[in-house]
Amino acid sequence: MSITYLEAIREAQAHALRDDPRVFIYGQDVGAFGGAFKATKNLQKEFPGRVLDSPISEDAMIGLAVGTAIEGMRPIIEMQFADFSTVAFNQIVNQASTLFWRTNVPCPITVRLPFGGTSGSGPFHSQCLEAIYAHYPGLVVLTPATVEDAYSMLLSAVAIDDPVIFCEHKFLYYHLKAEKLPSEALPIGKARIAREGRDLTIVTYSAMVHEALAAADELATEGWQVEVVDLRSIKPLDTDTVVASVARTGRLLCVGEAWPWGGVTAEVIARVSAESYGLLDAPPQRLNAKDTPVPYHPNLWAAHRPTARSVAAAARKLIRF
Amino acid sequence: MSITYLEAIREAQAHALRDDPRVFIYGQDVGAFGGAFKATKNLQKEFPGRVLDSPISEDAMIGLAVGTAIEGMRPIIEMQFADFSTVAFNQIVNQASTLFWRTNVPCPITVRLPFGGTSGSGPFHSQCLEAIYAHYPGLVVLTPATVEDAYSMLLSAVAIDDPVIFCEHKFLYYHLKAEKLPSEALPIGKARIAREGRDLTIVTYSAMVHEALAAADELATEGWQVEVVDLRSIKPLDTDTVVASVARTGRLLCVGEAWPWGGVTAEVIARVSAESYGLLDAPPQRLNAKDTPVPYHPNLWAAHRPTARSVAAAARKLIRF
Amino acid sequence: MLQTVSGSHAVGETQLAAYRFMLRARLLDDKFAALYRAGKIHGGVFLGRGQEALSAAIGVSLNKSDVFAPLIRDAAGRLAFGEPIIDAVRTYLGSALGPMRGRDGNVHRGRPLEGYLPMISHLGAMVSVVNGVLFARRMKGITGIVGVACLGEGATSTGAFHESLNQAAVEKLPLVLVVANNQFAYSTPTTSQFACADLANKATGYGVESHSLDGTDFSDCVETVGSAVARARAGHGPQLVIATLLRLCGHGEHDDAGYIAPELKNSALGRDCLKGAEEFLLKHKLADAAQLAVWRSEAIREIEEAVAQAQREPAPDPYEEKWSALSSEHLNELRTEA
Amino acid sequence: MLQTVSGSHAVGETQLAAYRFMLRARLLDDKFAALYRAGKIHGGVFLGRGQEALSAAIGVSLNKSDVFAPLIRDAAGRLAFGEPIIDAVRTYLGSALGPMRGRDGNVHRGRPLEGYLPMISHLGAMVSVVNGVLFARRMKGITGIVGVACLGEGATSTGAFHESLNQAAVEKLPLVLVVANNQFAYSTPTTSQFACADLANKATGYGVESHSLDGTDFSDCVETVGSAVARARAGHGPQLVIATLLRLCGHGEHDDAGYIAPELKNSALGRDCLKGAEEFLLKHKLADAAQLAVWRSEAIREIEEAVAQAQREPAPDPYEEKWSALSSEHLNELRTEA
Ligand SMILES: Cc1ncc(C[n+]2csc(CCOP(=O)(O)OP(=O)(O)O)c2C)c(N)n1
Ligand SMILES: Cc1ncc(C[n+]2csc(CCOP(=O)(O)OP(=O)(O)O)c2C)c(N)n1
Ligand SMILES: [Mg+2]
Ligand SMILES: [Mg+2]
Repeated sequence: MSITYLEAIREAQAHALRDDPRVFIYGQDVGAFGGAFKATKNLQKEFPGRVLDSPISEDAMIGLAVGTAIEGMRPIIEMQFADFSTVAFNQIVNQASTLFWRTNVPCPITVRLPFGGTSGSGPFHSQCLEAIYAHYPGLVVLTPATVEDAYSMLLSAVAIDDPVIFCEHKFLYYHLKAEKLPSEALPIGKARIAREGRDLTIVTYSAMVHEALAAADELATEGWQVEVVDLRSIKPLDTDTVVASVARTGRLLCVGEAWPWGGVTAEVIARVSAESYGLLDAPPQRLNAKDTPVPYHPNLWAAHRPTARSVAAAARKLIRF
Repeated sequence: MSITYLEAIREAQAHALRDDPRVFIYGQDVGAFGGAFKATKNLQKEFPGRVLDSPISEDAMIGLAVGTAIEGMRPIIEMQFADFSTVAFNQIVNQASTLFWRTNVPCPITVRLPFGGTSGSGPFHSQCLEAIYAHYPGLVVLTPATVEDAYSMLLSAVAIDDPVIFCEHKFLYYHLKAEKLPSEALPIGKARIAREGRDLTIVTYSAMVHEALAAADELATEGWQVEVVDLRSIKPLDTDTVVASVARTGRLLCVGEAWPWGGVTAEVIARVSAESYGLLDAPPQRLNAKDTPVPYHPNLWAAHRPTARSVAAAARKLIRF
Repeated sequence: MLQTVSGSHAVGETQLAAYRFMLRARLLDDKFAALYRAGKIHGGVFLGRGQEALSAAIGVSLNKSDVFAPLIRDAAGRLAFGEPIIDAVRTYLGSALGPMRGRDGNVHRGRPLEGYLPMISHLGAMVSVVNGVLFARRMKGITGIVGVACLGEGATSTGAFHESLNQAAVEKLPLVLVVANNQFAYSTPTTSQFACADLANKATGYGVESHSLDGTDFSDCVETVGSAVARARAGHGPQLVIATLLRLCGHGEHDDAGYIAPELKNSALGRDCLKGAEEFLLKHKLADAAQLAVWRSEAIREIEEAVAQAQREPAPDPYEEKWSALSSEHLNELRTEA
Repeated sequence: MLQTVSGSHAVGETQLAAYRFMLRARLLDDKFAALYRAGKIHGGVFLGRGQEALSAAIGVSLNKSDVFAPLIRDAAGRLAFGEPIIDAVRTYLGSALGPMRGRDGNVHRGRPLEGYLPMISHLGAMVSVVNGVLFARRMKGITGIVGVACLGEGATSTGAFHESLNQAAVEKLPLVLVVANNQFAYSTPTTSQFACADLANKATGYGVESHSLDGTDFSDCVETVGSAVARARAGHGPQLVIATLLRLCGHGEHDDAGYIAPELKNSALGRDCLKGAEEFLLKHKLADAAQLAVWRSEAIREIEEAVAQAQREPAPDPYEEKWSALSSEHLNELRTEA
């Protein structure tokens, strides 16, 4: 058997629906159709009355989820694309994220955001919004990079008593495969050493983990051992694991697919600089997408986001600093 | 004569309306009433047909502004509070900010966001959203800290051919006064040395400039000379001025009123760490608001945001590092 | 908590209850206004003067097991739904013992687990939350309940109003959406807010039932709101209630409402529903003047006691405050900075 | 650019023009579908099959000085509004010479300065932009113009639809909002989208005029859209047009539309408007079969030429690309990283 990242997401939802009667799924076309990406395929049939189509009303979708959470339910909301969550922005950042703090009533909702660039998807079906949500207090923001994490972290997301922004990368949906689903997982909030090395630490997350790993392969042929840290969760962010890695390597490159101003790479560098300043043998660097919308044409797209090649180039430069 | 920060904003709008027939103002209660904060007081009378009340439809307000910009107008949109711009989020970040890049047609709209905390305003009338907007490509984000800048930067905002998020701090509205309006100003994108010093650089913006200056006063009595850099514009961000200051002082503290994850302070530290690593004699530090919504009660509010006192404490610690 | 009076009670009883909540709300609002002028309140004060009949009518038509999402002018409905006066006072004064613990204030209060939803400021945003509570209860097999969301006419211009009313209609939820058309949204008159002849015309466009009422007319409020709530409860889906009235105060206490023309204030719309309610009770011999006076002084005493108590209570202490927004404590990032 | 035919032309002429745009749109869509299957197109392909009569009717009722914000199923209207075939082809193929220069693709194309607005994906978001263009023109004293925004019935559930239609009504803008109710929003049937008996019922709730038409009926499309546009042009404010029809293809070419029941496809709703248009022309002797065949082969040749040309054209070059999103070049931050 072999299972894709997308299937893992479907399986995690099936698992959650099976195990917990409080779980339900609400989103556009998630019912009989099984979702735009088929992440809820057959779930409506398997769990009648618990997988429901919504109107094209992202604001009301999140509002409804919050109401059900107040009643003790654990809704999973599928945004058709992360980009459309901008329409639900107010309900996410002002209603869901503040509920517990204001009222002491938990708000266990999971918002699934199919996000990130794929070839030919263009400016409105490719966005990386993790930093936007992480800036707000009261939200947990998860960015699984592997099939195993897609599965186990989605199960964790549903179990968490707070609103979780679950960023599932569309680029990984079909191509990433695993032999089987995991029965154990790192806890939420723990980063993972995706590859060990001693010459440089690349800190990254989601699809960029695979670009970083490919870059590490390339650099290995040149004799460099690159350590790759997969953050897994960007809020909370596992500073300890990052700092420990930097302590070993002395060099830090942060890679993100999001836009360059602010975001995960800035946050990681700010933390490392503040906490482990003396450990660095070279200035910490970062590599992000370019500061424009995500282009449609594959040529432009490939140049807009970091790739194994540009990651390797940046890493090489930093190693030689 | 003495003029407040708020009056400067009114005057800048009057000036823009007077000088440029393409300028108009659209927003809730901006007409006969003169706006919730009176930032458009008497403007409707002075400029008939060019200062218009909108329905409570933030999304459509920005959409309309973009349409008028396509036709060559230069709208100023007043959000009643920055917090309500979350409802217009999609139109700001997906429509306005992408227009030029997609079509080569400029989108010269100015979105005025009365923002930031004031005592008793609570979680939904106090937010600092500058980092959210700065993360998106295609937007200019301005954060004037003085009466003079409120005036001249708003004039610049209207003149800029791109969408400008103009963050005007409500805390400064009434209390900050100047003798007269400036006839000259630093260009947009240039930071300002608000106070010179040699022992530590505090980089900050908007209302926090005044907390930093007060902290600098306090530290001066202890014999420390603190330099305060007022960013003025957070996108573009004047890295050069910051780096030059850090080169002089060797120590960097970034202060922001926004939430701690990501944001201006992380961006500044990431840039400084990458570009002027060798110049730092101590790890760069930052001070932000706490990672919760902005509290209502003054006791909580005063502890939530950085103040002269907490800035001074952080600066003291860093100087002694 | 005070007992709420359900629509099934005898008519006189409902009106009497509604009146007493109106009276208490008016006096409570007056007290908040006085505290505001005395500089004792942090931030704004928002009153429901002139809207008490409508608001109380909502409260008395609900049961404890119903859902209520009031807005800024609903002191009367809140009391009628069961909110103790002390909750309101504590929230306005920021007491650490209030339901919002000083974290949020003034009209931003509620107790979600009791079906009493605390508003966020963003207009229209609470309606879909009410939908969610109703939706969850239906999933759990709970029937016979109703959820009321209150809005001003200005809030009908929000996308949130539209999405949530449509959502309720599609799901056929027992939502009663009450729109208080008080002629102004802050300073903005209805002509700058919408162009339909009557807001009730919106109902067919959503496939929901509508009810119109005169918000200055006490018994119309009680009856029409009562029957809208009863229709929703009986399974007829969302009900849109449009009340016509005038706000008899500023948008907040900082606002002198100079934009409201005197003619409008002096028109039928400007009638004080509280006076109307008193006339109703007297006319129908449900109470006499002496009784009204007793109720009034009782209410004043209650309010003064609550204020005195809340003023003695501790303000929130930033050192005691758990500075975290997550319920999952292990996921909070509490690294200290600088 | 092709000349658009205004509503004032003789009836037969308008229908003839509309038909030819429909035909060209259908054939262009077919070509895009073929290119998609051949793997020559990046990303999705979205067709207007079955909706050409409605879309062409819009295009032919507009003048060059009008405003048009089409959506994903409006190839016909775009052509009729004056879009050269090569613009469509270049955008789908990502040519550097197309109006979007490979930055955006497929249906996301337009030329704002020509009143032809390029859609963003977020449904409903274009309507208020049309309002803005109309608003600005009114400020400049330009009259007699109209702006059309197209939506599917699914998009009526968005807050943006509501805010913008209300905004147009308040400002009494010459907006024609055309809703193509093709029974599905992706896979979602109308029963999960709205609960009103008829979308046209929404009009009174906004205070706008409404028009209903059978989107499978060629002449109904031309006439009803024409008169809605004429009403707006004459100053009667926003017009809501509700067209009933069926999408005769998948949501995109990746979708087999298995969720559309065969009975529905075989019902009157499933009639092909292009066939209907041909029957109309033949019946009214506006053209004969030979003429139709000529037009078809002419259109095919034009399309093939455009495709061949665009395929020869340079793809966008990332090294030539100015990686900046601001028009104010001096404000761009182009610091190189790492
Ligand atoms: C989305 C949003 N935009 C703007 C505001 C600012 N605001 C608060 S109350 C108000 C007027 C509301 O008018 P209406 O809905 O008629 O209620 P009323 O105050 O008349 O009871 C406005 C504009 C807000 N709270 N939410
Ligand atoms: C705000 C928003 N939410 C979701 C989507 C994803 N989406 C694209 S098309 C579509 C269905 C649209 O249906 P309808 O409006 O009926 O138009 P049709 O495709 O039938 O022509 C959806 C849900 C979107 N584009 N925008
Ligand atoms: Mg009102
Ligand atoms: Mg449709």
